[in-house]
Amino acid sequence: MNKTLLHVLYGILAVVMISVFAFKVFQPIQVLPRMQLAPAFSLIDQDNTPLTSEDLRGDFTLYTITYTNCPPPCYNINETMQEVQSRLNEAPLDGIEVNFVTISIDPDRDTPEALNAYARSIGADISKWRFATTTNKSLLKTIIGSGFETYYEDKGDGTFAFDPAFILVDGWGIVRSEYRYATEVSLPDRILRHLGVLAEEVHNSTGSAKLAYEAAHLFLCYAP
Amino acid sequence: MANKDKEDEEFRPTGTLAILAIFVVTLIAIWATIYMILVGRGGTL
Amino acid sequence: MSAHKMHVDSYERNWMIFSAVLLVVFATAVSVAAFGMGIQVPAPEQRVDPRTVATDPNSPWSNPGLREIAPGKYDAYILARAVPLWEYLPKELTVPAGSSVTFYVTSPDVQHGFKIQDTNANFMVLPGQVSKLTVKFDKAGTYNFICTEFCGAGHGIMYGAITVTP
Amino acid sequence: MNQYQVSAAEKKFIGSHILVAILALAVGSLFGPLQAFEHAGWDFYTYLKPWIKSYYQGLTVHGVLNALVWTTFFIMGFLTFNVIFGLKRPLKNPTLNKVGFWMMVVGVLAAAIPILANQATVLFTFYPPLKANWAFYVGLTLVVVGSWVEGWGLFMTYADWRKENKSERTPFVAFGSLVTILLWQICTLGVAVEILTMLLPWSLGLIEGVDPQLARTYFWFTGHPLVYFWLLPAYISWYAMLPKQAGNGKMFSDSLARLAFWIFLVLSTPLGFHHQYVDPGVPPAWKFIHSLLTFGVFFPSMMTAFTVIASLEHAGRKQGGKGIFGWIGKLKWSDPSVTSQLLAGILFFFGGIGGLANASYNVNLVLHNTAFIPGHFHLTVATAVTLSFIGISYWLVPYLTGRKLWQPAWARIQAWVWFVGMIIFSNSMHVLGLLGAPRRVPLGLAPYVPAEWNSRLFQVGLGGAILFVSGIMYLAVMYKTATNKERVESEVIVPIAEAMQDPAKSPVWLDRWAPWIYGTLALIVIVYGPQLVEQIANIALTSPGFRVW
Repeated sequence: MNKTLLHVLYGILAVVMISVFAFKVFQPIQVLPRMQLAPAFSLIDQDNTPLTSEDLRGDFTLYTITYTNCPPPCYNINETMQEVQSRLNEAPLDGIEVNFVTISIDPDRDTPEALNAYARSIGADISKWRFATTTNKSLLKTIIGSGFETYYEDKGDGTFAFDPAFILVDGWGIVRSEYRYATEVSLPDRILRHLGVLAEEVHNSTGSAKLAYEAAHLFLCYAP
Repeated sequence: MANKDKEDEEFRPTGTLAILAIFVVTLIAIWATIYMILVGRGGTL
Repeated sequence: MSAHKMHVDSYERNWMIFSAVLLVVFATAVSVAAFGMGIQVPAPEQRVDPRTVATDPNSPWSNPGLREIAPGKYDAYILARAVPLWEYLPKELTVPAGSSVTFYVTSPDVQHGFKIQDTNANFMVLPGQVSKLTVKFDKAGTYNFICTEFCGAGHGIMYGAITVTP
Repeated sequence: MNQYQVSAAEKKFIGSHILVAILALAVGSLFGPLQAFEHAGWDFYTYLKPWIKSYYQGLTVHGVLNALVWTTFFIMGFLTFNVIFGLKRPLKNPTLNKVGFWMMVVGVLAAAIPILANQATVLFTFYPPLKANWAFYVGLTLVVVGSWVEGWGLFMTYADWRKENKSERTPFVAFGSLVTILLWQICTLGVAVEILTMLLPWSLGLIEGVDPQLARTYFWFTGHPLVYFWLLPAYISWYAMLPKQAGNGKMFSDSLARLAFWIFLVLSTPLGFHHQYVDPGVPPAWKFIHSLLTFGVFFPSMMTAFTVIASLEHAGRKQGGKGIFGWIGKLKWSDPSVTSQLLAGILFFFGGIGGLANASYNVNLVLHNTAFIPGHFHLTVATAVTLSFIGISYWLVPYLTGRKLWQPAWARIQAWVWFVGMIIFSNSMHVLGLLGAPRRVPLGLAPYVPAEWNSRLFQVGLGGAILFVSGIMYLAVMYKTATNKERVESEVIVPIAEAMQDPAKSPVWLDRWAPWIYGTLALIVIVYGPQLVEQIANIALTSPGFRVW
């Protein structure tokens, strides 16, 4: 082969490799991993209206679990939900809606009426933040345990043991982030940053940029 | 340096291949045994 | 300097080709087990602060143990520690046969190991990191889990057991 | 026969490396059998309490002295000899090399004090947050930096040679030695960074904590190439010396041997994650890439197997060996140096098989940190390497001292005893590992040991006892040789096998350094860079130190 051509080919190869490497190291595009499919469900909310996983398609949804008799501060779950809601303008969402869903693990006591009263008592904006559950307890266990891989257990004395988890699901119904334990970064900050990353992917990954986003997935360029 | 003996030219390492064949058989047997233990114990995901 | 071609004996060339093929076969077998049968090595799960992981009430390791998250599906949060004594918390777990148990193990002090005998669960436990693997226990019996990394004077006595009931 | 005359001062300098190495082996090997005996239920540590506080302290002494000190000193001595003798010229700057040597000696002493005072019972992997006395880390740093300095002295010597011999091929023994030293200079950066940026400031109280995951990543950057730093000097001897000793054989393929060394240089560093397959903080994708590269570095070992055996077959046939295996018996088994190295090579076959199993990504789940691992590396570093070095010392020490090898028959039997002891020891360790026995555990006392392991544990003790006898025999032979009144009649002839094809006809690219060095660095950057950047960017110095021994 012609020597010049060979050098040109080596050059091109080097440029490609260096760009791939730089892409991985400097991570100009960051994404959230596609962890698994969120469960399909049908629950009843605080207004006694059905809430299904289909209703939430197309929007981002932040899920958490609790029960209204959980003695405050109850892992600061509500505070975190409220802080994220009040600071939503910090995330570049550009028109994408974010839903907040708190699933009660105590359907015996947390009737729609009880959930409604609870929502009011903590000053929740129920147009965005829904409180829901189902009286079918085995279905509830399957949705939360198998679907969201989150633990809860009725202790039988009116209290529940549970994992104070937050789960972020995208518009396609895919779990994109889970927040389970105390992390070093303040939780609302991290959730808001992730919402922004997710929104950017939705807005920008069109046409050839989609390939770049797929590359970010392939090279595990995950936002911390 | 190296003076090319005719003997060297004709030298065919047949014994080497025989030893290596025994080695390869042992290698496959031992490796496959451990691999089968792994597979027998099932997934971790 | 004049250019010389590399001289390779034909026997040796064949041996090299054979070696390469053999290694490709092994790599393929490994890939099939990893990506086809789901026999995978641990992936980064979560970072924690080893100074607070055992005491922070928001941390599952402040109250380690077995949790049924769905029928037949368990999470086992286990704390491996060398201080004050070399032990796993909890030391004993019981699950029914057929259960799938996901282990989440971390350490508040030094490095430990975690190997469940007769299963593929075998991993390092590092302070600041959470190690996660899943095991499906089909056969009843007692499965010891033992510490496989040197963690101080009591390393040799550090173990626990999973009882799988029929 | 006239051979290049190494000056008396240089012989003495090389000899002092060998002396420190053998002293380390002597002390370290005392403890090896104690671990093995403990497994068999004969716990001598209870009687050693006044001096050695625990099994683990003994294990630390054994690991540090045998795996790190014995090997590093022997290798630096042997490679220095190879460069001087191969290039036929004295060291360019002997003072520099002496400085390096004394740094290493001071380093060993600095590390030895806290180890013997039970202030550094952290085993030879010294994983934080186990926190040793700062002198231990200073000592390790000095050993590493000292070996760098010695390496620079050898590179300078080579640079001068190259200036005067522009178009010549580097003689093989010098070539292999220089590649080995280059590999060492590159790979030890990992452990140097680990100690200087984390462990030393932490042990001095300057920083509060360390990041254990990042520390492991740094450590294994060095940890696996370390294996090749041990092995390659043995390979040099097997390729270029053993065929000559075994029956005047020739090196079957000079150019493939050189190629193998280059592949070792390029591939031996960027695969360290294969020691971290079950670490929680490294993504499986990187582990998988490193596993493929590990398969890649197995390839030059397969090439080595062919070339070395073919060279030996050549020797055996020259001695009149007929048939497929007839040549084996015709090799010079009467020479203890040959016997040691042949037996080392035979056991290395099994070491290689175990190594490939360890390296096979998820297959490691069956073996990780089980007794299989020490079983494996007692075949590699403690036999392929150590028994080869023992064999080399059987001609090198008479060559350096001018004293006759004392009782060659003893030396020969010593090699066989080692061979037998190691078969028993390592076979039982491998089997125990497959049964699930963990490593680094006083299994004689462990509460979870089932009865079915007992027969194997006994074999571990038996193998250890036999190895102990062999070790004593080796030390006796060395001591009696070094003090032997009987001198060699004429200078010992250094066994250098010529190549079947004239090395001058091998391709030029096999004697160019730059492309291989660039390739090595590029590959390291590609397969280590992203993870290092990520782990360093997310560093969490949250682990305080613990002294739990």
